[in-house]
Amino acid sequence: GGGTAQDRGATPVLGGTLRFAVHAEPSNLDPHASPSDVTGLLTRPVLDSLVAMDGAGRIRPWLAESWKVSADHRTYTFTLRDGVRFSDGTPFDAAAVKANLDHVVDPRTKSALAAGLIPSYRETEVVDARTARVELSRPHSPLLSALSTPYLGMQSPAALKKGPEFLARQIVGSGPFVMESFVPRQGAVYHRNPNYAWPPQGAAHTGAARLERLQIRTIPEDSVRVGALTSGQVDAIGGVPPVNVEQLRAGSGLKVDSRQAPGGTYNYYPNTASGPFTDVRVRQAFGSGIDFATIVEKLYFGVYEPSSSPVAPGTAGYAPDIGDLRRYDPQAAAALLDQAGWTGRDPQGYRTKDGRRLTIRWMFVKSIAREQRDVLAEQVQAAARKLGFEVRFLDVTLSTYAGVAARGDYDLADFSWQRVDADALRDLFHSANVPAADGAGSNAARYSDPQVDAWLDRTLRTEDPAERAELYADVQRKVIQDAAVFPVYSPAYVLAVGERARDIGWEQQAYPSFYGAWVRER
Amino acid sequence: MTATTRRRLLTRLATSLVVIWGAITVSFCALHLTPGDVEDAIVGTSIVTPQVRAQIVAEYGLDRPLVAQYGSYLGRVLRGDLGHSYQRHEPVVTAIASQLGPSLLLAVTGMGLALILATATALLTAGRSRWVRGLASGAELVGTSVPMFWVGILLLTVFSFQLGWFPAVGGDGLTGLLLPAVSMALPVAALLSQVMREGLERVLHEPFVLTARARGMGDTAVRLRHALRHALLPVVTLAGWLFGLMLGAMVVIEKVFSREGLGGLMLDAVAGKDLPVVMGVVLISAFVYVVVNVALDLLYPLIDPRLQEER
Amino acid sequence: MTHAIDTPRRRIAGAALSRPRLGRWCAALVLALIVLTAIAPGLFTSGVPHEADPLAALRAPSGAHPFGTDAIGRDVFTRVVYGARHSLVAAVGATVLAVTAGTLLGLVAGLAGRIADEIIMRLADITLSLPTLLLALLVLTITGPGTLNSIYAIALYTAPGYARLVRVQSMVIRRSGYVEAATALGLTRARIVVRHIVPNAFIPLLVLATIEVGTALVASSSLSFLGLGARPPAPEWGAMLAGGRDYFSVAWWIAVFPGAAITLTVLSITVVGGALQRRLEGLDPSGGGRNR
Amino acid sequence: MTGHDGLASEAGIDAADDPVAEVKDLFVTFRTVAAVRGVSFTVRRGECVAIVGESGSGKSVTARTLFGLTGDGARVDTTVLRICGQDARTFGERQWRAVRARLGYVLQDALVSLDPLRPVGKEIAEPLRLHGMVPRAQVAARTVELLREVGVPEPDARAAQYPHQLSGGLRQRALIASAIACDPELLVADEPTTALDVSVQAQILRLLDERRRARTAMLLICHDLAVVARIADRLLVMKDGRFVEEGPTERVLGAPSHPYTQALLTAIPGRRTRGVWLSVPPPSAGPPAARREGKVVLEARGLVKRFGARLAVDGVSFHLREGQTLGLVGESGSGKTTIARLVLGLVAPDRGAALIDGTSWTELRGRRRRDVRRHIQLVPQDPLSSFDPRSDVRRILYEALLVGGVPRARRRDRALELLEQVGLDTAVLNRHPARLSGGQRQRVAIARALAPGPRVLVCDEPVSALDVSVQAQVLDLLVRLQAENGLAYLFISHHLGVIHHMSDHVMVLKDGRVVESGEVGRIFTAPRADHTRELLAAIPTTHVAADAHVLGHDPSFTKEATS
Ligand SMILES: Nc1ncnc2c1ncn2[C@@H]1O[C@H](COP(=O)(O)OP(=O)(O)OP(=O)(O)O)[C@@H](O)[C@H]1O
Ligand SMILES: Nc1ncnc2c1ncn2[C@@H]1O[C@H](COP(=O)(O)OP(=O)(O)OP(=O)(O)O)[C@@H](O)[C@H]1O
Ligand SMILES: [Mg+2]
Ligand SMILES: [Mg+2]
Repeated sequence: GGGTAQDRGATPVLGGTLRFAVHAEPSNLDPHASPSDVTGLLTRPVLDSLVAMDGAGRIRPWLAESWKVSADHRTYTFTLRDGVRFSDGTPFDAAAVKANLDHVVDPRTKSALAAGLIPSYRETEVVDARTARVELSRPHSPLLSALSTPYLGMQSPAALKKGPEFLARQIVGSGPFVMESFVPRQGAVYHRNPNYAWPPQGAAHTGAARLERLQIRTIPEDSVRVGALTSGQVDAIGGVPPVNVEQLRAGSGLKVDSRQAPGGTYNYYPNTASGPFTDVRVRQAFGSGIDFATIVEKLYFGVYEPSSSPVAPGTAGYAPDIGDLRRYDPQAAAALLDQAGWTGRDPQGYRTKDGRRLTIRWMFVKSIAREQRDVLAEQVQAAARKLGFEVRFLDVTLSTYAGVAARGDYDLADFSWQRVDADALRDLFHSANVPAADGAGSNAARYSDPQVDAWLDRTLRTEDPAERAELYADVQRKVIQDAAVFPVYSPAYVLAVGERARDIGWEQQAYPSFYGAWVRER
Repeated sequence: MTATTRRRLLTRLATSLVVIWGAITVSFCALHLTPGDVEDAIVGTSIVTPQVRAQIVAEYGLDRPLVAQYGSYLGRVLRGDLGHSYQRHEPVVTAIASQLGPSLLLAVTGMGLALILATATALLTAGRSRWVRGLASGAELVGTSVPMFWVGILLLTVFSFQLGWFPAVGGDGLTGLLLPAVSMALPVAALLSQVMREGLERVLHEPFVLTARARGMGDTAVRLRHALRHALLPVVTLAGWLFGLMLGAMVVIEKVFSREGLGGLMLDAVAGKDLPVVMGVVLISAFVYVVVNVALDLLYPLIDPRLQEER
Repeated sequence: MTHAIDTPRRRIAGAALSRPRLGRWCAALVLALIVLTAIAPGLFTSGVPHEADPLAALRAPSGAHPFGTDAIGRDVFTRVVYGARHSLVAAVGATVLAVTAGTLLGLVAGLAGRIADEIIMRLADITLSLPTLLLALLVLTITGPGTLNSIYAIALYTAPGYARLVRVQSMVIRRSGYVEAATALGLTRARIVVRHIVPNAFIPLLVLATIEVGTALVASSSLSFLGLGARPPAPEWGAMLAGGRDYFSVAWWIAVFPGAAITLTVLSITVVGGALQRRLEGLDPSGGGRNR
Repeated sequence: MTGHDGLASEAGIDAADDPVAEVKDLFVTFRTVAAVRGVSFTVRRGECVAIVGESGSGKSVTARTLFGLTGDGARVDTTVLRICGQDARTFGERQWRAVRARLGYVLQDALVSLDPLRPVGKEIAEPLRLHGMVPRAQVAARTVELLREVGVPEPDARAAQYPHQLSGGLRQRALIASAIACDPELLVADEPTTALDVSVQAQILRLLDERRRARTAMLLICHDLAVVARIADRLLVMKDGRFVEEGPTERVLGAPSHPYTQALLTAIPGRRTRGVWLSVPPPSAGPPAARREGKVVLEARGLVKRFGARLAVDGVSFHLREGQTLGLVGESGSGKTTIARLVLGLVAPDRGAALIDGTSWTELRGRRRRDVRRHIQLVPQDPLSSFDPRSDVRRILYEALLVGGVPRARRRDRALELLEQVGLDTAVLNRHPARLSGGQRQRVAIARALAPGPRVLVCDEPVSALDVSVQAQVLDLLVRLQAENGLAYLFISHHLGVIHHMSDHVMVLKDGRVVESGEVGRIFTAPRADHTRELLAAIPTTHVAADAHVLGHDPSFTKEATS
């Protein structure tokens, strides 16, 4: 990824320690297994991937020098780079690729995220040391972009053998840094991998990382994290709470930089299969009757942008032109509700229809609400009230979520679905992904539309970026028109950097990259 | 140690075992009555394939009947194995061990601070003029009414964010420990000093104090040599309560100050329904509680000989 | 006898006796106001606690918004005022629940003989041997977060205390001189229980309960602070405080005023409780009741 | 005579000595209370001055003033206050401490005057250390020596023990030991014997007397004339903060000039006072009416009661007739109260039976049992604790009347009658027992006992908490009531004087067993059991001569001192 705008030209210094603070940490460090996307941040310094995705969303060689895709889109043959070694000395070869991918899909890994990226993976065939052939059960064009993420990063087979216990605390890869230790609730410590010479093609610099050491501390409490930066206890922090951005920008010698995460934005998904939201007019009313844009603007001080599409602008396949499909228009909304027959009003001022109150049951997990999504929710609740909706929060906890989701026993769900490209749309709106009895499935809107399904299926069978973009655009238009999703905002990773830290770059995943970073000793 | 003391101690230990066992059982039942399956908790909001789900169930033996799970848990506990965390991918013992240190440090520092503060205030204000005592008890009143987390936030903001006197995140040495310890100590100190002064003042009116002074003993000497010990008695009796308070405070304070420790561990575990960890913490705390009490039982007669025969 | 009734806050309240009369009156007044607020918040503010105005977010205290506004432009003053009900209901509810349960258990333990006594007291030991907050967390994992549930949680771990108190009380009183005197006089057992044992056991309990409402209040607000008590958008003080904490560096008022409200309430409850104690029990709470 | 002559002559010689303590026109005021109102006195070396007077008269305050420990909020002014020859009026804390080193103070509440958390040895050693009386090394030795001096058996063992492990008598001695540790020029003993029963009392007095012989000036404070009569050279009779009379002991006792002193003297019950009123002025002209003995109302048949290992009552039998008083005497723990509770049917005997009007408690159940209760009522030792802290006098009496079956309508009148009967103002009806004086409380208790119209009153130490004068009134009241309503009394006391004054028959208890019983005159003139003799020997009376003799060879004392 490219460096940030911070004082270009200043010549990088080698050595030194960078102290970085993050808002969250994974309970399990193994990106193949861990459910939390923050794992990517902590493991990227250690892990290289087969391919990389550049700023423009183009796939570039990395550990794989080149690759060929079979005509039926089901076989990918990778030619691997030579001379790559994991930090524990194990050479990187086709066997390693096989070991990694097999490890991802092995049920014993209990992969919560990575395996979802390669659903159709069948097996990897080791043609020779430098050639690995990946077989898919059905076409899956997003494979390459998936492979570019750290969740499918290449770990040392030796380490993989040591089992989940070990991997949960220690990751061994071929990356620019070597992980010294990871202590839960404290963070991770890395040191430079002196032999590193295989950055992704087009990286800002080659060779070993500039930092001698890298410290990533976990400081969950926003205020404390910010305080740590301002009081110089750390050199840079991630997950800067928007409320502090202004203050930090003003702060002497501090820089704030942010990057929108690709993939699905943070959206509300109405349950189109049951409850009041089965009526499209009610959905549209909800979408246009609430001024999401303003709410987001105010709440996030313009740091997170209100979004108009279920996928983020940064994502390959994002349709820029659908902005005006949903416009804030309370009158129209009211009219729609009247048409839909929600004409009555009860003493509390909520709309009713033959005696029943217009109540929306929201499957909201407060315990994991980040970025003040609970506050946001409160405000949407307040706005909806004006419109005549009663929004009730279901007391859903981490442990009850899956059940509720599977039963479809809700009217509204909310989450952000981060993937590297617009293929996120397939997870979100393909009828095949409607949550099943076992709770699997990310189509929380329970949206089922043959045309959309058709478009999405076709995306899997074409590598042509242009064509795929077109298909994705159609999908986005359709789901917005059907109000099968209420886009809220596109999460951005906000970075605040102090005096010492220089050239902290960006991953395509909108995480800071420390490969090029360096520190200026005072 | 007299026979009576020994007998009391034994019965005490016996009850303690019951208590601990009860603690385990209660929490075990409690957590298994929770709506939602454990595997759901382990999976959380992420989407996993049925195979993975099955794998989880099998690995943690969640398909076995509760009784069986309970039995094997008890068995392992007896062997000192508290099981394996669902969320944290490490043995509970390790998890707790890694968090115990910081928490203890915090608790001990806070406690020490509180005691020093309290003793000083009590000794200085006891039996003084109406004004002094009014002032002191007023301060104590406020001290005990202020919610601990609020104090924490205020201190943190003022002293480390605004003034930058203290680091925002602890961990590194005493400076990082001070603010949390203080916010923990203030309410406790307020209470203790109240209790101690009350004790002191009662003692200072006892005839034996008058006697001592009639012997020509100075005020300070009387306070230190006679009164203080009496004043400490009620403090000892409060120890059990203090212990509870400390653990409670720990959760809150550790959250406010983003400190690592048992509190955070507990919160995460409960939120994530990380059964083994929760039980581990329950067990540990119940155990410590018992130890504390037994220790007190032994301490009592040493401090107050009158209790050697009675009780 | 008093030692059995001792809770930390009671001791503090006890000190209230040494406080100037004026202070006690002020406290009573403040408490009365707060209670009134809880009953009829409308009297103190025309605002609506949930009404959000995104355009007026994070306004500093001013004429229009005496306590400023919060992240989504709700009037903090209004929310604090309406919060009184949430917070007090939780605290009082928990206490009442605990006292009722505790009294029943305590009476049984105290009067119904050895085995019942043993069982109940062991159970009390068990509950008390779990650190209070942990116990609350357990309950809240079973029931899920929420005001009502936090009430249960608090009640669960305060009840044993009351049970013990009532138990000791009833035992002490049963052996007391005046009960023996009443027996010697030839009063019926029923009358002795109703006229002598119950009132004497109950009054201290009542006083204690009043005082302990303060503790319950702190507890419940702590739970909401941890996100386990009242849920948003309920204007519960602890919850507001928790929400305001993230904005503290830019908008101190969001967190400061609810905190102040908690403190003030607990404080006045304690002082008033102390005064009550003197009124009803006559003897000083330190137990040094040597009336010559 | 000889013994007492000795005392007197010593006193005579010392009269020349310069005063150790000298007070003139001492006034002490606590905010509103004027505790001491202009007293003057001097105490000389080897002289024993005693202040007597009823409770609250200002004795202790006077004493504390000599130590500069009058108490917070006390205003002291006096024209002369000389301690050990120095003018103490201008003393600062430091000087006071210095002078206290030369004084010894035995506090009123002896039993709580030793720090319960420290071994008595430490307490006694404290003054030694403080004032560096003896080199550090010898402190321990000296401590033991002191304990021996005050007649504590196996002193070295005792030194290591804690106050609660010592009997009242031993504690009192330990206290005295610590008071005399730095052998003080003035020893002040405030009620040194009040808490103790007669035999121990005698030993303590003996001890003090020895100090006096050792030429220590002594200020003795007591509310019991009889006690001080034994060793005091001069008496100061105090009332409401003033000395109403002072002079050499035998003069004051022999020919009291002030009516109050006379009242005090006549108020002391004993042989002489049988059949006469104690209180001055007497409740009615003429002597108490004679009593007719009627049929047996209360009978005990071989009562046995054990508590755990201890036999509290062991085969006690007696019977009690209408209009008769049975005195029950015995030292503490001898089983008196237990017997009371047995005959009141409050505890069931292990063996034997208590019968009211010939029916045994054991046969009675439920409401019949309650009906019988009306006929036997209790006058407790400590009335206050026998009142529900929440009831006022009205409620107390109404409840009792309810038992007596008095209809609601008439209760008020009856209550007022009762109050009048026990000589209480009707205003008391709305008062709270806690706000009443000891005497008044005891009267309320009696009124309550009378309310159900009983035939038997069980009086368990009804007066031992009261001052002589108040005691006199209460005793007179009981006598009068008996004459009027022909009540029968089971009268419990450890004070033989009182027993002698009240009883027709006496039962002497020891360890739950009856050692002797019989007609009162016989018991007191010709005791058969040794225990009875010991008890009698220890009785303090105002007959100075007799006492000096008794004190000379006090069997119990010599026994323990030499052990
Ligand atoms: N510290 C004090 N503060 C206020 N009043 C006091 C204090 N000490 C004594 N008094 C009052 O002074 C009066 C005399 O008290 P004092 O103790 O001298 O009586 P006393 O003669 O010793 O009685 P007793 O025989 O019961 O000891 C009493 O009315 C008492 O209430
Ligand atoms: N309820 C009880 N439980 C155990 N022991 C008791 C009980 N009541 C009395 N005793 C014991 O029985 C013995 C007699 O007690 P009791 O009270 O009758 O003596 P007493 O003559 O009244 O003494 P005092 O003169 O001090 O009142 C004492 O040793 C006492 O310890
Ligand atoms: Mg006195
Ligand atoms: Mg008795």
